[in-house]
Amino acid sequence: MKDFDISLNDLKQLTKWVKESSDIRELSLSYNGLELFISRNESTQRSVSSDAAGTPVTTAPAPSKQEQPELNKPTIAPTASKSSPTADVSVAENEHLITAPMVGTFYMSPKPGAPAFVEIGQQVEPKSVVCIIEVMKLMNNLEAKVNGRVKEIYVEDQQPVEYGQPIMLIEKE
Amino acid sequence: MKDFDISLNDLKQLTKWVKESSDIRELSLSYNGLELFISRNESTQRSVSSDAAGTPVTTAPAPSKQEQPELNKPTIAPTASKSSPTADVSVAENEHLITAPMVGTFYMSPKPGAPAFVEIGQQVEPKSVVCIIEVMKLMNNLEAKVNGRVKEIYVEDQQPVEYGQPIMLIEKE
Amino acid sequence: MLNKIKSVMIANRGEISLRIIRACQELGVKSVAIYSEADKDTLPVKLADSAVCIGPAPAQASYQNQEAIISAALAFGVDAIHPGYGFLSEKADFAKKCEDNGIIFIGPSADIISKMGDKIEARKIADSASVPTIPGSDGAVTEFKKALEIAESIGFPLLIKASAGGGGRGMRVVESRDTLEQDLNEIMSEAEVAFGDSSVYIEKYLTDIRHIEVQLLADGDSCIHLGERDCTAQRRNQKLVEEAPSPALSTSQRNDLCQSAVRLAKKVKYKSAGTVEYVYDNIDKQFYFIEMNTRVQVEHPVSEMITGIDIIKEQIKIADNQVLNIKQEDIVLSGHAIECRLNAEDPENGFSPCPGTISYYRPPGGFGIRMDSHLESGYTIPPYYDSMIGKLICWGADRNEAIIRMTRALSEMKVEGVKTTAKFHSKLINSEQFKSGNFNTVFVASLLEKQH
Amino acid sequence: MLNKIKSVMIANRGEISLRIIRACQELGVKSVAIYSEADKDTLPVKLADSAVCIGPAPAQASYQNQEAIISAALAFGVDAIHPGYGFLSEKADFAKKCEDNGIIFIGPSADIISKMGDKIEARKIADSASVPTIPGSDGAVTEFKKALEIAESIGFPLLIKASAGGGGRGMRVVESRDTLEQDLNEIMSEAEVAFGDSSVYIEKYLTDIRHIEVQLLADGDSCIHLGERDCTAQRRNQKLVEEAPSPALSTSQRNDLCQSAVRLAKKVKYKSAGTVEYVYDNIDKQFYFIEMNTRVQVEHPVSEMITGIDIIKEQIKIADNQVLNIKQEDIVLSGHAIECRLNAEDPENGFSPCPGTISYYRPPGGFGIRMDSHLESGYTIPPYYDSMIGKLICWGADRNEAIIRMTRALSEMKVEGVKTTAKFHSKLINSEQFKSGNFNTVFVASLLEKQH
Repeated sequence: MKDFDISLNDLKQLTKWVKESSDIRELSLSYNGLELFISRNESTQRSVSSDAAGTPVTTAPAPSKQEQPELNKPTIAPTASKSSPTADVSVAENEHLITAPMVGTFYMSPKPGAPAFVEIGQQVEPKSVVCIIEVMKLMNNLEAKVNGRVKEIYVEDQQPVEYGQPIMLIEKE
Repeated sequence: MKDFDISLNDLKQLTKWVKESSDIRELSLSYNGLELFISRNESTQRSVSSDAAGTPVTTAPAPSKQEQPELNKPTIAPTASKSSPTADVSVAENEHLITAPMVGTFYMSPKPGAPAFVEIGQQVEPKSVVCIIEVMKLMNNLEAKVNGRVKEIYVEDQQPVEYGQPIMLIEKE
Repeated sequence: MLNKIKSVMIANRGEISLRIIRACQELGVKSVAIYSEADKDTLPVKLADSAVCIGPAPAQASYQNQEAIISAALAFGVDAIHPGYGFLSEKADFAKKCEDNGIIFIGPSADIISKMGDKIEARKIADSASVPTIPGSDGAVTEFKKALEIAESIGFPLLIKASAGGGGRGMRVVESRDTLEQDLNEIMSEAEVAFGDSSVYIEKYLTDIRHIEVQLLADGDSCIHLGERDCTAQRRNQKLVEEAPSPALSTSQRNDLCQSAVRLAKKVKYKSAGTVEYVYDNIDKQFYFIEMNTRVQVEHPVSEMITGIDIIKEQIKIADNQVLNIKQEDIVLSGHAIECRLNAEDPENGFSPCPGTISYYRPPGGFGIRMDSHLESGYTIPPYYDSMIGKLICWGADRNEAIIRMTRALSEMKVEGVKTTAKFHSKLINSEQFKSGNFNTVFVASLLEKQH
Repeated sequence: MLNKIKSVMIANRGEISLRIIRACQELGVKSVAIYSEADKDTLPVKLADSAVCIGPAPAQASYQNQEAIISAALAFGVDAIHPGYGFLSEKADFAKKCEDNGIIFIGPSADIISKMGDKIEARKIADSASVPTIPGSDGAVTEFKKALEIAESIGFPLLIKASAGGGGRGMRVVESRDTLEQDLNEIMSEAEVAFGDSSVYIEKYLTDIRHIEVQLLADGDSCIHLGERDCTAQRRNQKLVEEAPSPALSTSQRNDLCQSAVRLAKKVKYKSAGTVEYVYDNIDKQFYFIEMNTRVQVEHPVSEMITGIDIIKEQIKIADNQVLNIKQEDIVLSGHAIECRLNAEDPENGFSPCPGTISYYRPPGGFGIRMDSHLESGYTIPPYYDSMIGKLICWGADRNEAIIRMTRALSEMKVEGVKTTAKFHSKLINSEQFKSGNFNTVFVASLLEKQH
């Protein structure tokens, strides 16, 4: 059997081509232990790659109720399609992603002004509380669930979070 | 089994061909451990393949004006998409296809009851008149244009023909 | 245009979410869609000004999860929640939670929702507002003599139900006076034996009825009606086709019906869009109150098409505490509108739901056509929610034109990849009986039987 | 529903072909689309009951090829031809050919088309029907003294045109009486020298005008109007936005205008749908007849939306020799409608046409929205015809709601793959001047200038 050499770059080119060819819906390629499968949504194919999607809601801080702030002037023009909350986070084998188990408000510390539960680089144990999600005035502690070290914190203090939104990445140890 | 050398470039050409061939929906290729599958969006290819389309208008004889016949009961349901007039005829290298140069009514003989200009199997010369297309009471002779033999006649006498509709196939000699 | 409401969270999905988003955009209000994980790639999420994922696919964990929705509203700082229909739209406790958390619930107060949600309470209010209710005993009757008296005054056929009965037990239809005494005697005795309680309810038994409802807009003070809708074409109590005006009512009946609905709403100082539902007896040509829906209904576009009033926009303005600026005399009923509820169901197979991916979707178009749908080519109908894929509403200068236009639109529409009820609807509205306008709630069932 | 017409060939393409197919289907009439080789995969071809290819892509060889179309109609045995707008719709010789071949031409007779197509003849008919025309000389004036007299009676500014001139030559605007004698003297002398003919036309020169037109339906005997449309928002004489009613007219002006149009149509025993066009002088608040269009117009849906009358269906019924069964008193103008003509053009680049493939198309939807378009995802706009990709028509309870709804719909609509004028339309209808309702035919040009 003749080998042919597929490099990562070749694959990239292929996927780039698929991305540009608006009418390709699925492509699968299997060769010598390499398997590639690409499937696109018909309706959403216009905005496929996560980086091409609009600003995810997750990163748009909404004003809190108390401040009664001037909301973005209500625009008649709707926003671009939203990416899924988890769209822009990739998790490696040895990492653990903490996502919001419910929609609510994220707090980094037990009360305003107090030091944060955790900071980047900090060691955590399964039972370590890493943050609070407030759901209807109820404070829910989130635990690290694993032994490891805080690698990333995706949300800023006191920001609203969606269900399933990535909150923290823990590097397992 | 004979090896053949598939390069990425070959794959690209294949996929490019798929992209350009508007009627290909899915392609799968399996060769020597290489497997390729491409599937395309349905919405952009719907009305392409000729055999999938509805009965072409070309073969649906319409009643002539004079008879004032009962037309098909006007249906609220629209007909299926129409195929192009030339969709269902394939022409080989040594063949010449005579198509209707204008929309009108097809006549096989110079006047009602007279023998047909040509029949299947008949020898023709470039100047041989093979039929008449009536356009607003004007009789237009169609000539064979080539030396050969009548292989197929696609339209029945006194039937309406569309522009470009296949009328006769001449096997060149 | 609005005073207090600058942002609205739409606590629903599918076509009604889209409908409300459009209304918000036309009011210059920020729309915030919520969605479950199963709905993240849907049109409402794309078209809303922003969108929030509130939970996993199952409705209990997302669209019916009051805590998640209130929390989302608080966290993302919206002024109001529109519940749409279904899900939380008639949950008084949810309206209460909104109120308690300083969020405007776009609908009536929790108090009115629960009052009108209680059938016995609602019937009492109707009676007090002189809204006809199905003739019957005012509650349970314990004495035989009294029961006989009431039964004789109601007329036949009538229905006797043991107060303590239920689920069909202790229930009897009395066809004529001949057997009344004996029937009543027997059922009361049986009830005494079976439940230790001989008391009964007595009610006129209606056998040939239509379902007619009145659309209202009320601001707590004044109240107007937008005419009635006829929802008689049902299958197993599911509305299939709705139309306005009703082909059964005369002008004076229409007026009486609509006025009675307005009286009811005024009685409770109703404040929002709402619908009063009636049965209409084809035999005695009378209408009887059955219940009030304190939400916007699936079939509201039918009234919009014949009045030109945008019910959702008016509902939001009322929730914004604005005074209704439409007077009853401004409302002109014009032409005829029909709505077909299109489901991804297989009519050949007992209307079993057909979730799946819609490979190609082409909405119908042209004059008088409105397709309220969240479909797109490539959309996958999730198996978690109901099977409605959209509502096709057609307006015509008269009922006949509306039927013809609907037929044309149903055949123009293309939904590929799943089975739908489109062809069945076409048959239904083109049946002789539907076209005659003369039918009752059993009509669809008999139409289906005829086919088999 | 029709007597003589059982099948209609639609001698057009694009959205108007689709519009007519839909009307035929609703009338229970067989629709036969024609198409050029460039249009074979288009929606009208798919939705018509049948379709006939009549020639290659260029319009002269297909949609303007009278011989091919008549031949197709005869060969395929249709009863009538609907010409739509453009192409052959106002060609008297084509209407004549139809008549001669026993095919019903859906439009007025060849005689009326040619009469109304002759501007001088049409003006004479207008004068005889007491329809105001732009004040001026009744034809050419040869004597200086007479010319001076007429000029003084018309008022200023006025326009003097050498009878034998043309293309801007021998034309002068006279601003005031001060220079009148000298100007007139000069232009007559110049004309004598240049053309050997000193005679001139004299006309009031209108500088601040609107374009307003009246939609008519006439059966040769009675005639009704469906109110006016205001088409003042134009760019280089191309209508961009049309609306009804006109924001410029009072009720009594509207009545005068519409009555005058009816008088004109009755004068010629007009029989079909038709439109009488006027200029409206913003300064003296008067309207003046300019021409009559003897076909259905692009912007007819605007009148359909405020009257509920299906103009195409009525037009076909008239061609079927039916008596108009709508009376003037049945027509109620309700709400406000706006139409935006959407083109595949680049507004950033001098509105140059952008043919190409539409990779994704999503029509806007919801209450009050009508999108008349032949687009589909994957449709390729051929370079042979005009660049219109559809008409978006929005109805609102008032003009303000119609503007807001149009804005919402324009942003909801998605046409990917080619540039369109959608955003430009949004800017246009949301400009202060458009919103005020107070503008003239130069308004769009100045709006465009402001942007640069």
